[in-house]
Amino acid sequence: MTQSQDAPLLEVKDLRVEISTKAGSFFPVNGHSFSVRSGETLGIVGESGSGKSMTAMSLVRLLPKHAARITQGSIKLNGRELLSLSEAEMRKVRGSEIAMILQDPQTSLNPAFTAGQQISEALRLHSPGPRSTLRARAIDALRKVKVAAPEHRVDNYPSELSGGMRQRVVGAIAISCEPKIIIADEPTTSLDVTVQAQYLRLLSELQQETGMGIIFITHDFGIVANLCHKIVVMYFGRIVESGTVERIFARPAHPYTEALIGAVPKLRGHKGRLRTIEGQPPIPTEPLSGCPFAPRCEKADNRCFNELPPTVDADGDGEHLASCWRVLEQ
Amino acid sequence: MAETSPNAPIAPTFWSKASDLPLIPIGLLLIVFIIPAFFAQWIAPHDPYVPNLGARLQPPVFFGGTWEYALGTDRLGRDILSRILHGAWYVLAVSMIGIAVGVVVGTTLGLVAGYARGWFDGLVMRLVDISLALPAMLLALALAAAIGASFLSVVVVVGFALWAYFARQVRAEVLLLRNSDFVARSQVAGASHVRILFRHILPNVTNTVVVLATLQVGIAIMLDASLSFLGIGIPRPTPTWGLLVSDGRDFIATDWWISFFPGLAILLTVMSANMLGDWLRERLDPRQRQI
Amino acid sequence: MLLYLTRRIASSLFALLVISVIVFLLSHLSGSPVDALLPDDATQEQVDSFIREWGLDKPLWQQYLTFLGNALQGDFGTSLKWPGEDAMGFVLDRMPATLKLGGLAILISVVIALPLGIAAAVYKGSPIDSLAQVFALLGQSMPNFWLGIILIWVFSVWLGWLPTSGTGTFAHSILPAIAIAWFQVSALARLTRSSMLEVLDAEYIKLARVKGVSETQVIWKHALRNAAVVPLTYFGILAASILTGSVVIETVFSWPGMGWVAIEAIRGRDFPVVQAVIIAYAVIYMLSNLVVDLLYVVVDPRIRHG
Amino acid sequence: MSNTPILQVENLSKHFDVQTGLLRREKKTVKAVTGLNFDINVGETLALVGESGCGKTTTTRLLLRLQTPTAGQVRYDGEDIFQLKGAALKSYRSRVQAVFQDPWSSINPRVRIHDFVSEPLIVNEKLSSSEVDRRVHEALDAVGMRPQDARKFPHEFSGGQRQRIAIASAIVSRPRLIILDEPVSGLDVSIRSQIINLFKDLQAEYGLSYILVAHDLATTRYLADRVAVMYLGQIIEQGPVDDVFDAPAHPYTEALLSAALSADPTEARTEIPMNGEVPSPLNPPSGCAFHPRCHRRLGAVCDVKSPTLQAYGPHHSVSCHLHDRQPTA
Amino acid sequence: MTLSHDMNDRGIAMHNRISNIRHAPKRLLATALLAGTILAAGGLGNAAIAQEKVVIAVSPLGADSNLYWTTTGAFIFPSMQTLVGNDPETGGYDNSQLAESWEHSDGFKTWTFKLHPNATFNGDWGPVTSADVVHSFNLHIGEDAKLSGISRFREMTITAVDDHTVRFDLPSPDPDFLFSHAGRGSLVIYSKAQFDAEGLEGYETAPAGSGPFQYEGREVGQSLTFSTIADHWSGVTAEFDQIEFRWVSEPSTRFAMLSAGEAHAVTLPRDLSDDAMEAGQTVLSSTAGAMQSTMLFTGQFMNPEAEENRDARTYAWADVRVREAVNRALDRDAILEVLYGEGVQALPVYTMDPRFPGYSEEIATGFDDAFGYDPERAMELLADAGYPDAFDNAAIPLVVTSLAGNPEFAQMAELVQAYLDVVGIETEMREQDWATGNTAIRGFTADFVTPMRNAPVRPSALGVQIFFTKHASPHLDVGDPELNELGAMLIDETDPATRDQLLQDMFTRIFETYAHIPMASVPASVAVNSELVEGWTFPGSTSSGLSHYHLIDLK
Repeated sequence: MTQSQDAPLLEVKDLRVEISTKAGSFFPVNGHSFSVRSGETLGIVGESGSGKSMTAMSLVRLLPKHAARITQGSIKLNGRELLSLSEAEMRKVRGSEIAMILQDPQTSLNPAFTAGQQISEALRLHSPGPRSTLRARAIDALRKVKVAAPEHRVDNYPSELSGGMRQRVVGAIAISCEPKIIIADEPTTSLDVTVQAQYLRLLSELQQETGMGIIFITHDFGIVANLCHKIVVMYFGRIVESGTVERIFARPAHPYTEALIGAVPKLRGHKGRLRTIEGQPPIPTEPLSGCPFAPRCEKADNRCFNELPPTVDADGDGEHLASCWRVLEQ
Repeated sequence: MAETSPNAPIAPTFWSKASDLPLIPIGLLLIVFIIPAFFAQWIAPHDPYVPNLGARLQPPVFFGGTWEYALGTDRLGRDILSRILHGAWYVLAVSMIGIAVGVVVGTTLGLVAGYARGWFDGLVMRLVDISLALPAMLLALALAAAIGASFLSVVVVVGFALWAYFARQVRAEVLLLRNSDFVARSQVAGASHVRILFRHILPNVTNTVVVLATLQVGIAIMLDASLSFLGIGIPRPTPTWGLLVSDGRDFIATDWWISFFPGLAILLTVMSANMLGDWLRERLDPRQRQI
Repeated sequence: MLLYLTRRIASSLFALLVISVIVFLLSHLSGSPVDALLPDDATQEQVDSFIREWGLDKPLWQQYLTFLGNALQGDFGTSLKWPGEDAMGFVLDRMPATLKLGGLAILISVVIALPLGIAAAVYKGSPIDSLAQVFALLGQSMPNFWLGIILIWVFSVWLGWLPTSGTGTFAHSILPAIAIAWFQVSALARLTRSSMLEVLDAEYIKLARVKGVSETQVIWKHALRNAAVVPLTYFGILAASILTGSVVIETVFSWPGMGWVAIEAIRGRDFPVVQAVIIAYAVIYMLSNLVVDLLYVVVDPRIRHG
Repeated sequence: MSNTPILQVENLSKHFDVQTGLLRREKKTVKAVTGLNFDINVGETLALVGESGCGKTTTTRLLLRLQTPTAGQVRYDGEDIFQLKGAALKSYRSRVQAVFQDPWSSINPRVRIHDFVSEPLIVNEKLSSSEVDRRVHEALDAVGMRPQDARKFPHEFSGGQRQRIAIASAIVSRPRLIILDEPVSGLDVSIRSQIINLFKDLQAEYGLSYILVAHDLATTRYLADRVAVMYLGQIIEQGPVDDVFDAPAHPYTEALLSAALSADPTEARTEIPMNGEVPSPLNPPSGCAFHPRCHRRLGAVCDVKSPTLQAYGPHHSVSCHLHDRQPTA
Repeated sequence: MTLSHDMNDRGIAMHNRISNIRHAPKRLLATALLAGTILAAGGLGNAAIAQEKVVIAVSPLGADSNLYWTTTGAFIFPSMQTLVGNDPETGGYDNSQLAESWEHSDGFKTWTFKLHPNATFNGDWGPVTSADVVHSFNLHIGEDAKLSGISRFREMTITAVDDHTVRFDLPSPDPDFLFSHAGRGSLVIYSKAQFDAEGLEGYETAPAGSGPFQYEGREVGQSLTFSTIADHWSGVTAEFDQIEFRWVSEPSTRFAMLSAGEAHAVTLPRDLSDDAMEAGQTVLSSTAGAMQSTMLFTGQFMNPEAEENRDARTYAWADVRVREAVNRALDRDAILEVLYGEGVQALPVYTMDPRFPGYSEEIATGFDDAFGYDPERAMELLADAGYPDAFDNAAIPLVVTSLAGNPEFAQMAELVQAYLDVVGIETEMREQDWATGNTAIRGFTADFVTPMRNAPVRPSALGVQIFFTKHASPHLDVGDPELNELGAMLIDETDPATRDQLLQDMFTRIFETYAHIPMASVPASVAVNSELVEGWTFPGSTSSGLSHYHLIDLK
């Protein structure tokens, strides 16, 4: 794991996204702060509805129109504030500086265009060139993501490709413009384990080659443990814990993180009863005081129900933050 | 992982449901269509059939007429308002029975065709093609010429014109449903084909059918109007809206109110039914795409 | 692909066969052509020879087989109402007028409906959307003959821009085409809107935006290509509706096309022409559906390679 | 664990005819599954693992009698299930149940929970309505749902709750065998552990047998007693789960296990690279189906000769030329 | 007779053989290219019409052909002529057409016509001679003839006495023979020379006629055009260059054409005529009554012994009291005002006309007393007859024939229904096209009351036989033995005074037995654009009501 020590590539501070619905408004992204350095992989972990994907989309400023908007915070890419860019400027950033790999390879490729057309479209937008060059570069990109016989595949329609192949094409689109950051939103969920392993290895290799930063959004602790350098754990729109992978797996500070890790079946070792987290996450639009995890927390006391816990430095070195009253007490 | 499943509408609370009700179309439908259909004989100010030759071609109130004939009178001095109110019942009957015929025939055939597949499916789809290939208007003309125009012939034509749409749509849905996990689960449980069709698949196509039926109200009323235009609608003196518009069409430029107000009634009803259909569609089945 | 096409054609032929039975039976359900075509003071000899001449004395199935055999050779008999005219030839002669009108109506529908539906989908919930919806609903709730007459009065009589009726110049076809198209515009616009909305929700649209594709390109290139499949499905029905619409509108505008023939023939009990015209309508419908099937393949590579 | 098999699968095959080519003239056969042999004992869990397209799903559909096999038998209490009729079939239907992957699509959204859960009873057994109510409540109780939930509709529940309801419906007829088709892969981590625990509890309480189809190996390890690894429609390795996971005999199993990511950053992982993707079942490779991707390929024998399943250890068998000459222990 | 054609007569026949068929495939292909082709087809047309072309828009007619004898005979091209003409002012017969003079034998069985010696066919087909008349006669009785009144032609023989004299020999006396030459289903004279040179195809392409106009061409289903002949043999010349007939079925479209100045003259329903006048257009009426209108009871209801239609005795109108009540219940003045407006005259007996023999002043003056609006009297009569309880079929079906395009029939039925309802007579509307009605009448199963027109007004002797006795039309008679007896006597009677008396007796019988529901005698009317047309005199002597086009007086 190479980890560069220079200034963060991407720095997010106190980011907040508001969603307005008829039933009321709420914050799926609520005061996020995190950073990614080049060559670094940040994992954003959380269960359904925790706001992971919303975080990803807010980074490229592609939230659903009308319904959602960024209300506060700052997103700096290489020191440039993304939130103050015009839409046209932002469009130049997308694809070329920040790329994205979406969840479902079945649906994230346009069925009406060939793989090559879809790759070269991104290329043309950010570094135009003649058609033949674009094609050659598209084939190059496919070769980079280890697609066999790229000069044939380039003319295939998505329907003619297997799931793993499609996800590679999506990857090729993402890396084609050599972005600084790739946001990968659960890119392997629908893939077989073997294909998943190949794909993740590919991402790591590409990262080592280019030094790009990766933000990996997932609910799979296996991926987090194997791929990421740092983790952000989300619960109900908030970051409840963040830090390096080693620390969090070794000494989870937040009861939620701890329970989650305990709930994952392991490949080796003791096969006892798995830990469970009883109850359901709160309803977003209903008023809430205190820690949102309190109703499901085994260790919650009165204060947890009434006051929102502050974010505290769990290990005292600024590398491991958690938002829990119990951490403060320790 | 599916963060939200398309099959899972968020359980609406009572108030979100109520405030969401499309009050305008429902209100319009009630005022223009439903209430007149059932209560015309009490609320209509005049007899819709009896000519009053002394009051021919009275303009509507505010256009030189009086409140006595608020929407004016026709060539025989009959009150337009009363005729519209009384006509509502027939329009309701034709569209409802016609659509019911279409729904029953179309849904049954679509259901069985989609579930059984094979030759029966092929046959039904060919019938659908045939039905769509025969312009309803021509069929109506031929039918009317053959057996005479009557309430029955209009209903038959409306039903014939509509069933294929239901059959097509229902079949398409059934094709998806029959491969769904819950149908597989019922098969595992040992449910018979009949049980699977009627307990499991049918309830899941009712949304589609309801939405489609609402949207077909417009087509049914339009068809009725066109048949009246060709002189093969429900026979006189029944004041169906189609007949009223059709009868007044010669006077659009001069005594415009004769056809304008029945036309407006058609417009408001069809529009409301469509709006209601749209609302139901968004409500019941966001994925359905049908005209 | 070839097989697919062969099968489509075979099933269309089967459909036509059934239609021919329906058409044949309908003609024979109605009043005798004797009463429509012979003078009222015709003698019994005249009636008898007429019946012999038209084969009305043979059993029904024999009449049908004769009818079918002749029909297959394009021979639907001689028109009773337009004496001396070959029934199918007469209908075919009127077909270009109807196709011309229908083609223009389709063109108008598409040119208006697609942008309208797309705009409504892209700006969902905005005033443009509401406007498009109201426009669409208006079209679906106005009897087309009513609309036709209003168009005549407004554009021909009051404004004096266009001729009221008849054929001749391109100007003659504008009003009837609009009257036919209006309903289709609304249906097509609504369909485009809903299909577009669905496509705009798709992941690949998200991906296109993430790539930095401009919104215009996202809509016109990525979304429309896929959204077009659904309105395309509708084209078969569109063709049928336009044919149906032409029956009424051709009457209003005195447009001597197939619709006009159909009505005149049915009123005149001109069975050979009635049969020919219905079959001709059905063939046009089947052909347009076949064209749609082919268009599918162009639009949707999944079918081309599937 | 008793040794009486409740289900014996013998030489089970299912082939589909597919038409391909320009005019669909060419007929090809997809061998979805070929020559499967396995037993399930009372109270035991057998897992079928493998990549998509390996034939897991076809196998379950055959066992559930949703499809008929091309060859082979499935014996339940000694009788071939494909010959069952009438009461015997009803009995099989109520004794063998299933839980599917997607809790959203496996419950009919238009049916009340009570009607959904009780269906296996209604169609197979003649019970009074009060008896049905009692059994439904019992089943709901067993999966941790409340009796009053029976009156509700599916959309009122979360994914985890729906899966519990699906399980309730599977156990309501007091089955002996439940086929679990990816029963937890659609669930969140915290819910997944609840359901895994629930399966174990139910098995302990009712002595159920499970056939588990899963692609998540860690889950398999927690739930299964024995595991059968499938590749292109065939079982290539079978044995007790711990034996197979600790010491895989087949190179494919080895590669599969190495690809699985453990949720432990400290654990060392050596990934065995596999070449390419699963071949199309329309054109399966000659010889050993796995040979084009195999990292331990011996040579020509793998390309030409298909290996057969043979004993490798106690209750452990494998189909690979690597172990051809090994004596049976 | 003619249930069918009279009902359908508002327009003019047409037909086209022009070689469209040959070009069809090519045109089909072209139009398949849709948009491009259409856009290329031409720029915006000019809505204004050339002053020298007169456009007349009327509703389309039944059969449509250049071959007059293959049609029902509703429209004679202005390029064609018959033997006898009508006086534009009075409607009486005159020698404005091909016959200069005529005479008949005492017994009305031999009629001799002398042709105008200078009459010639247009387009250099030579003079009109008796050979042309014989030739045309033979065409008119041919196999393909569908002409109304054809059976009369078939029974007679024709002889060319000399080049300009023809003689018709009739099997029975026909005092009204001139109607066969200047009315419905007349003998229209075609050129034998053209036939010899070009055959039927020549007629189909451009039939040569002898009228003041020359055939120019047609668009099938759309229009028919003629050009004016500058030096016509008869000396009449229209003041315009061309005349075009346009077939437009929607009255409102015709009204729009008139208002937009696209048409000089259009036929309109009565209400639209009023509107047209309000809008400043002019409505011209025919100088004589063009049409009689009535409602007829069907079935042989006046003969309780009738074998043909035994059901007729159970119809409510088999009771004379019911028939009188029906007539008494109607306020004719009000109804006719609505249906026909100005110029309408009371009609005591359908088919009786002051212009023809049999007219009875006595009946005319007694009409109000016997048929006047008197609902009380109607109700008394009904009570007396025990209506409705004493009747198995109390409800009277009223036929509406919207399909045939007779707008006033629907209104007539609606008004009649409303008035009958007031006195308690049950009715039901029956939407039925004329072919169905005809089939029922022909099959002796007719059981309805149907509106009917007599246009052009036939000679009384002809009309009364068609509509009331079994002699001219064996199906539509009322089944009255006395009427049938009188009718039989009329056939062979040649003495004018006796004929007049017989007819009067028949009309009296019809009148006294309330055998039908007479409505009105109505002039034909046409709305003309007041900025384009000054006037037009026409007698209303043809089926369509319009004729004498050369008399159209432009501004």
